[in-house]
Amino acid sequence: MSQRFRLPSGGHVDRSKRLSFTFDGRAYDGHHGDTLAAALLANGVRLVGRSFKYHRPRGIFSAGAEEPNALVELRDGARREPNTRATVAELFDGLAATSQNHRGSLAFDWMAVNGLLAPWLGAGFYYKTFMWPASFWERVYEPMIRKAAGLGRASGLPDPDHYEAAHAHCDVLVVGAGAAGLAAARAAGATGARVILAEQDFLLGGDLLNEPGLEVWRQESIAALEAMPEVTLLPRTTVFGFYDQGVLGAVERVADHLPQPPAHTARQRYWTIRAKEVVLATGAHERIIAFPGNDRPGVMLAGAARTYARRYGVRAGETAALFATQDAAYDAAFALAEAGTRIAAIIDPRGDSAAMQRAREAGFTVKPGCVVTGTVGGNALRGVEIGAVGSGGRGDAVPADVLMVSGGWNPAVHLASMSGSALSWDEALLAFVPGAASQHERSAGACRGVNGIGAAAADGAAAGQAAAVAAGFAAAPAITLPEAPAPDHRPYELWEVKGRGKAFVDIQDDVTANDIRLAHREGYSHIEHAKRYTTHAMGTDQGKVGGLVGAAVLAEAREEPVAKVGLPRFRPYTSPVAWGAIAGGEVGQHFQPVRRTALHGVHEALGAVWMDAGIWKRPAYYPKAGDADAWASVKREARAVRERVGVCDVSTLGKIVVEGPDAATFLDRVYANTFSTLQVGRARYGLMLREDGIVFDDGTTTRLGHDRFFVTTTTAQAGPVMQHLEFHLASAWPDLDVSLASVTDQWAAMSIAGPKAREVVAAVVTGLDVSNEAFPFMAVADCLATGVPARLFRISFSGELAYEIAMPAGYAAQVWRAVLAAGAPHGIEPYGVEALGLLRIEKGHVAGSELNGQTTAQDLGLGRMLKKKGDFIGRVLAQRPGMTDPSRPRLVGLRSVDPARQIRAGCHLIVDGRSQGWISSATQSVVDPGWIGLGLLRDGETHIGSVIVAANPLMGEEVPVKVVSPHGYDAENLRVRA
Amino acid sequence: MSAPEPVHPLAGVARGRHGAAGDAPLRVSFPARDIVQVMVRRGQDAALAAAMRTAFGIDAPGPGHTASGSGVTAIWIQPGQWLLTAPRTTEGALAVRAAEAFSTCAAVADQSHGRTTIAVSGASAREALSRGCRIDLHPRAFGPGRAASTPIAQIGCLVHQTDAAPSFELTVFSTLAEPFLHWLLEAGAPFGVEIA
Amino acid sequence: MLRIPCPHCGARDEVEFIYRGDATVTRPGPDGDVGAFHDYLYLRRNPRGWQVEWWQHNGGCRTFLKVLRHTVTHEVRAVATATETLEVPGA
Amino acid sequence: MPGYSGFRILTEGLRGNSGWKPAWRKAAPKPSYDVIVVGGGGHGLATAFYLASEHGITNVAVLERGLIGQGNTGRNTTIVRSNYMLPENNNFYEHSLKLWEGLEQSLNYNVMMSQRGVINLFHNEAQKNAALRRGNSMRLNGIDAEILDRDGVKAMCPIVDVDNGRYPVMGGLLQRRGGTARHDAVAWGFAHAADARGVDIVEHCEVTGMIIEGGAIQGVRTTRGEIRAPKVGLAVAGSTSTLTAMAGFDVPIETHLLQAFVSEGLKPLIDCVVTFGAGHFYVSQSDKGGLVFGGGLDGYPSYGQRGTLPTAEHVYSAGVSMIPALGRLRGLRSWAGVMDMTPDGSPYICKTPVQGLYMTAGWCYGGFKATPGSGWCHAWTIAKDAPHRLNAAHTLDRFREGRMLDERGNGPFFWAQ
Ligand SMILES: Cc1cc2nc3c(=O)[nH]c(=O)nc-3n(C[C@H](O)[C@H](O)[C@H](O)COP(=O)(O)OP(=O)(O)OC[C@H]3O[C@@H](n4cnc5c(N)ncnc54)[C@H](O)[C@@H]3O)c2cc1C
Ligand SMILES: NC(=O)c1ccc[n+]([C@@H]2O[C@H](COP(=O)([O-])OP(=O)(O)OC[C@H]3O[C@@H](n4cnc5c(N)ncnc54)[C@H](O)[C@@H]3O)[C@@H](O)[C@H]2O)c1
Ligand SMILES: Cc1cc2nc3c(=O)[nH]c(=O)nc-3n(C[C@H](O)[C@H](O)[C@H](O)COP(=O)(O)O)c2cc1C
Ligand SMILES: [Zn+2]
Repeated sequence: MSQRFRLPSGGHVDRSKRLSFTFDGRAYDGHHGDTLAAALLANGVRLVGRSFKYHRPRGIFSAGAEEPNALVELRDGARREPNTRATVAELFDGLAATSQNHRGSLAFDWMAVNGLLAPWLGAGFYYKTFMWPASFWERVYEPMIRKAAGLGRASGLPDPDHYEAAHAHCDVLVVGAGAAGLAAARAAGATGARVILAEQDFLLGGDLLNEPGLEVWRQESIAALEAMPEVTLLPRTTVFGFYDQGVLGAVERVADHLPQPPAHTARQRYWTIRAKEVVLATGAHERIIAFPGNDRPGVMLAGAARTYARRYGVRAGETAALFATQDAAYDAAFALAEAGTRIAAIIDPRGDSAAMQRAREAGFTVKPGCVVTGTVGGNALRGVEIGAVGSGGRGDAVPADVLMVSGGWNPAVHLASMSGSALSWDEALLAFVPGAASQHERSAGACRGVNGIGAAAADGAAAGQAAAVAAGFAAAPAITLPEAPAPDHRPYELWEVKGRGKAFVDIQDDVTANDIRLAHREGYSHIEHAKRYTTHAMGTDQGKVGGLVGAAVLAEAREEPVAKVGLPRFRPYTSPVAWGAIAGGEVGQHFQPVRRTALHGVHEALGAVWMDAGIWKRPAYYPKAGDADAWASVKREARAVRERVGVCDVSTLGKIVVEGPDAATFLDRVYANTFSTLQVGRARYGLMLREDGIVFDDGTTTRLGHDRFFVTTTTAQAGPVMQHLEFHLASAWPDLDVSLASVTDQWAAMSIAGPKAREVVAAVVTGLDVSNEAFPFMAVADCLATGVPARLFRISFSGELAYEIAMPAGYAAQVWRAVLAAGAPHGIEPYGVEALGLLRIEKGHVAGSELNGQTTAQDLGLGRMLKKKGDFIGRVLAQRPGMTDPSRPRLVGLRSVDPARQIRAGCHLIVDGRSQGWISSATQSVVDPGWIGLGLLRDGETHIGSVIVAANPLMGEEVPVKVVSPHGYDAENLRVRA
Repeated sequence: MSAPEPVHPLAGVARGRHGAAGDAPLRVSFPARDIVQVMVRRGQDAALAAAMRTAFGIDAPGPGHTASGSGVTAIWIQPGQWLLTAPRTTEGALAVRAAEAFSTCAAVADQSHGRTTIAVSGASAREALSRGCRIDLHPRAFGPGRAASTPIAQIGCLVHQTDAAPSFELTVFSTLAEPFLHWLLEAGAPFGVEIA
Repeated sequence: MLRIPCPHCGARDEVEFIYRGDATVTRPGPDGDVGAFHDYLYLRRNPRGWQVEWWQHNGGCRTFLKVLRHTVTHEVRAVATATETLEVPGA
Repeated sequence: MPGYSGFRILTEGLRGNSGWKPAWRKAAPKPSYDVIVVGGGGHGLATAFYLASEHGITNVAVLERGLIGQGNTGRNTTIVRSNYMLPENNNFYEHSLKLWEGLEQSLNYNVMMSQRGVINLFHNEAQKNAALRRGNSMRLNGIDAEILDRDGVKAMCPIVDVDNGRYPVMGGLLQRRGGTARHDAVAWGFAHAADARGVDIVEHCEVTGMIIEGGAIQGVRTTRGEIRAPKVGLAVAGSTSTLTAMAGFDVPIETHLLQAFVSEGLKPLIDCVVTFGAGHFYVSQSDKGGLVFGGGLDGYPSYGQRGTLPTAEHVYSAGVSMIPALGRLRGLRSWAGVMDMTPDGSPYICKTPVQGLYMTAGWCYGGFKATPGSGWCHAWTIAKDAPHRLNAAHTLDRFREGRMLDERGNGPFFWAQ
């Protein structure tokens, strides 16, 4: 189809570049520089969508980000993007768009019957009905409502594109690159300040793009800015929010104007901008007037029609009428007339004005003292009904296929409001303007009610310079400013033309003036209540074109001034923001970094099955050919430890060097047991409480020297323990001379456990006598392992004779290989976290699932560790009655009576039909085959020996278990001391 | 017995070109470093400063700064704490030197294996870093001889600018070096990355 | 977004810091009883207005700082090191 | 006032909807009442409703400093469930859920309670064990709960990526009776029903002081004058500390901010409520079509009702990690509320050190679901001057006694869970 409505010349489109696109499957052409909306209009496409509730036909309403109607599904497949505003979507070759929210076709949407039911579907109707019968709500009404909800369809497929974050700092951020913004950026840039100019449009210029006479100044300004090394221009970048301390968020649409992002290019870039000073130059949004039929395709904002003519070289229709309340809108009529559209009538409630006279001189029919009382047509506008102001009745119809409406201009105060500024009412403009700034910010140009390009530019230049000066720069010579007369923007106060038929205040969500009045009648009279009751201003445009009109209708109903009624609170986002952009690169596999021990590659080569431990990856187990299942692997590994020897990577444990003259004193205060008595070269198990007396962490601590300790923490608590220590040093005991160094990454460590551990260690380690006499349980010493400086610990978690060797991480692989080689004759096996868990449960050692932030030392049978003398964290509050209550659940061992029946962590322990505890850890035993576990059970000791039930109703399991001592395996610790 | 060479945490990374083609790629390398953390004892600031001057010829740098002397660079990391870094020699050598120099005035912890340094250089370095680095690296705010710790892509990173090219040395926890490098490759992909 | 001026590192984004409670409560000494520890650990003024708070610059220099911050406007008016004192305006 | 019904909708529709009356009267405060409830959020209004409907106490005022329902009630992610682990909480929330189930009828107002199911995903063995412990606790207390494996999650919410993320999904704990309700309607519905029983709902009336004599409450000072009552109940959420300070005591509460977000309207996409287990993110779809979602706290005390970017970044990236199809959808609006966080994450419904002063507070980020239950128990406690069995453990004194109700084991305020 030809571009029937395209002008032969003019505007900012490149007619030499033809782009083809489809809308609802039909092929059309447009040009480089078009938005989808401009190209659709150029092809005479008027009907582009359906409204939310009544499914009324809708056309293109605006030429910018404020668009409430022309929402389409852009692209297809996994790249489908619902609710895309055709008015900002840049045309590219091959673009495919689909209309949304209709059943049947766009032209014949049978959901439009909702419109007939409108008397019963008014604001909030659902709150007052659908209650009977009660069960119908869930089964009938609610599914019905939910099915009807929403606008566009999500693809449901993973987004194939990627996004990136960017961080910026500047002296002056200028938002908006209209006359005011360009001038502000130039004036600020001239001082040498670092300036960022962000503009949501793909062209800089704002309203200048509609002023061919000022094109020279626009280009000169852009060239000047491009020549300034400290100025960054960010077109296609929407500043979406103004946050605390001068931080603003923005999204740059890097590749949305391309069929798909080129290789290595993000689709969008999410900017966090920290600005010393901000100049808001965001312009103004033209507003609607509520009159019956004000939503019919063909009705559009006057400024939009002007923009289509001047910027895109597109006539919005053959015959136009203008309905305006101020002079500034008249330029639309002139622009369309220049473009060859017939001006059927200018309808203006005012008596006379300068613009009216010019219009008459130009030969237009002007209807002063008149308003539009209705529109004629079906899916497209055919005529406009005109009546005298206040006459109420239906007037004469004038044929027109486009009705340009302008109820005045609302300064785009969104960002100013978000920054914390109160808004103030401008009685001349009948609109809210920014009040006193609350952050380092100023508004300039149309967004603070300074209208006319010349005036806006001058205002912007002043603001830009003031901002730079406030940021510490010396003022620079003035920049040249464009000269242009300012049309009068002060409107006649007309918010609504009352009459028969729906007059919309929110055309996306189908909120009518009557809905607002109904809300008021029912007591939802505050603007925030009315908003929520009617959904006014809650659509994707957030009330940009009709928000104030709804407020004015409410004001009239309340018999109060609009200024008093106010607007609903402004919030991020000024325009909807792609989810992926804010998510950035930290998604999917990269949601959080993967932390790897130095032995990661070694485990991988061994075929480890991984498990997550916080952000660490740890080997769960190492499957081998012949293992029937995972349990077989785990048991094989555990059996190797019990019977021979195994090696396990324990590098993830937190390691902290505590050093200084007060190190021992400090450890005595942060641990529940004593460390000052520990000998150099010895390790001790330690228990750390929180201040509330609950167990926080455990681990072994070694005294390396009189003033030097090596503390280990559990993997999960490494970070929190470090912070806990730092906090108490800073806040409670600043007098202690202690330094803390995290050496978690410096040292890799492996545990070598099993009856043959000594042989293996002896073969790997030099410079140390590892006999039981010379190197007993809990001994620690430096040594060489495969020639590498290392440290050997005689400690055991498994309950077997065991050592830990720690070595600088870069040597871990070679030591590991040496250990495997030395262990080969003994049948050594690497074992993973699962086998580690099995071994410690058999042995009755507590771990994370018992140290779960709810248990006390007594609960875990560790009450004896609490020292009797001296202050330590948790000492006092551990004595509260609820903490020492003898009936608290206590640690017990559990054994499935039928060895074949599985018990699981998370089962409850049932005594006399009531839950008296739960299973915290469960596994299969290798020393005495069958399912075993640890649990916390009320009056645990008294139940030892009895059989109770482990209940797992979620999985339909009830398993008899015998309560046993948690320390069944080698209770005398003979093996670890062997 | 002389110790064999340790395995570098990024040993497995493919060298050569990553990301887009282009003539101003980000140049990335993994210099082997000895790194030692020095923590002053209470009231020993003057003694430490003197020891640093005597042993290393360095005037202990203040917050945000680094200073070099005789092949060793001191980077301020916390009040009373510095990292000493030097090209790698033999295992533990720098730590031993430091322990001797500061025996009475500071605690010393060898971090040569615990920290991994990634050097980044090139005209696009600042822009690439801004894809995750939240601090201002503009010449007016940062520069050669400056250093700052800041999280990048959820990973703690010590950013140290070494020259005006600009070149940076990024020091991260060794166990997180690999995901950090992944981030850097993504950030640099639009410019191209050349790993030496 | 909060930007907290660390006395050592300069102004940094809030992500580099961890909030760690009201800095005006102090841990009772060795003689503190359950009541004293209860009040220290649990009771909070929780003012709507200025508050002196602990923040750790854990992503930067790791020090614990006292920060005078307004809980409605989020303005940060003063930052001090752990051993310095900060007064709440009008308190 | 005639009630709401389909018939009335029909007849009013024919009459141009001109006969509707305010859903509640704009009452002016009287000099005294039997009970004053401070705070016109869901909890305060529910307290008043149950005082009237359960205890026959109708000479009641609800004093609200602004508009009813504009506090947390009007800004939450509307998730309703009773999937708790500790029996004290379990029983209370289940009672609340049962009240939800009949709320439309009790209030003659459709709060659009939608029992579409709530799934809490888990991603590793430890989380699974915790889910089992919790779910079994529910089942043993007679509350519905199901454990889903990966396929079960996929079947219930196919759009969740169970396989490919950094933390693949292992399964989920499902409560089918959980779901969502329309937040504003909850406030309006309770107001409507309380008003119909004679309660005065007084908006734009801020309590600025407490009148206490001899350790007993006598009334409150407000921006609209002194109002007397022998019993005063506080239901002011994040403002609790401010009110208790007026009464002369501090409470274990820190006020923190929590953000929420809504996407553009979409055709039905997510049919239940899903919570990510590997990061802070939860989402459901509103009846209007927007995806309503949120995450964790911003991490510092605030009364500001506005959040910050880094938290949003986490929420969005957790969202895309759980549901990669979200990437191309758009966030429409973000906001925040101020919550009364407690040291153990559990609430207070209790008497206070001042005779005749009661409170329901400390709801953290989970009090919307508690709205009817909290009002019911608070009303009971006020009417009888003693707690009901269901809220007997939810006292201010539990920390003195060391009887914390810490579901997650994070410890005091950490920070702030
Ligand atoms: C973002 C967000 C998401 C949440 N998501 C969920 C969720 O999914 N599920 C869930 O169960 N819970 C959720 N919650 C928590 C839930 O919203 C609250 O716990 C609950 O709504 C609190 O209700 P309320 O009536 O106690 O408080 P509010 O609704 O806040 O009411 C308190 C009222 O007290 C008034 N007030 C305060 N001071 C005074 C005074 N001096 N005089 C008079 N009036 C005063 C306030 O103006 C306010 O209206 C969420 C909260 C937030 C902020
Ligand atoms: N008759 C009209 O159509 C009309 C309407 C309003 C203003 N004006 C005229 O415009 C001139 C005023 O110039 P001005 O510079 O103040 O306004 P402007 O409208 O020319 O420029 C504002 C610019 O800010 C951009 N912007 C808005 N919000 C943004 C955001 N959040 N992020 C990024 N960019 C954003 C817009 O895309 C636009 O380019 C005057 O001539 C005034 O009379 C004309
Ligand atoms: C469940 C829920 C759904 C919401 N849906 C929308 C929506 O579709 N459109 C919208 O503009 N705002 C929506 N909001 C947000 C409100 O507009 C508003 O931001 C929120 O109630 C907080 O109030 P405030 O922004 O006035 O402080 C929703 C809020 C909630 C709690
Ligand atoms: Zn710092």
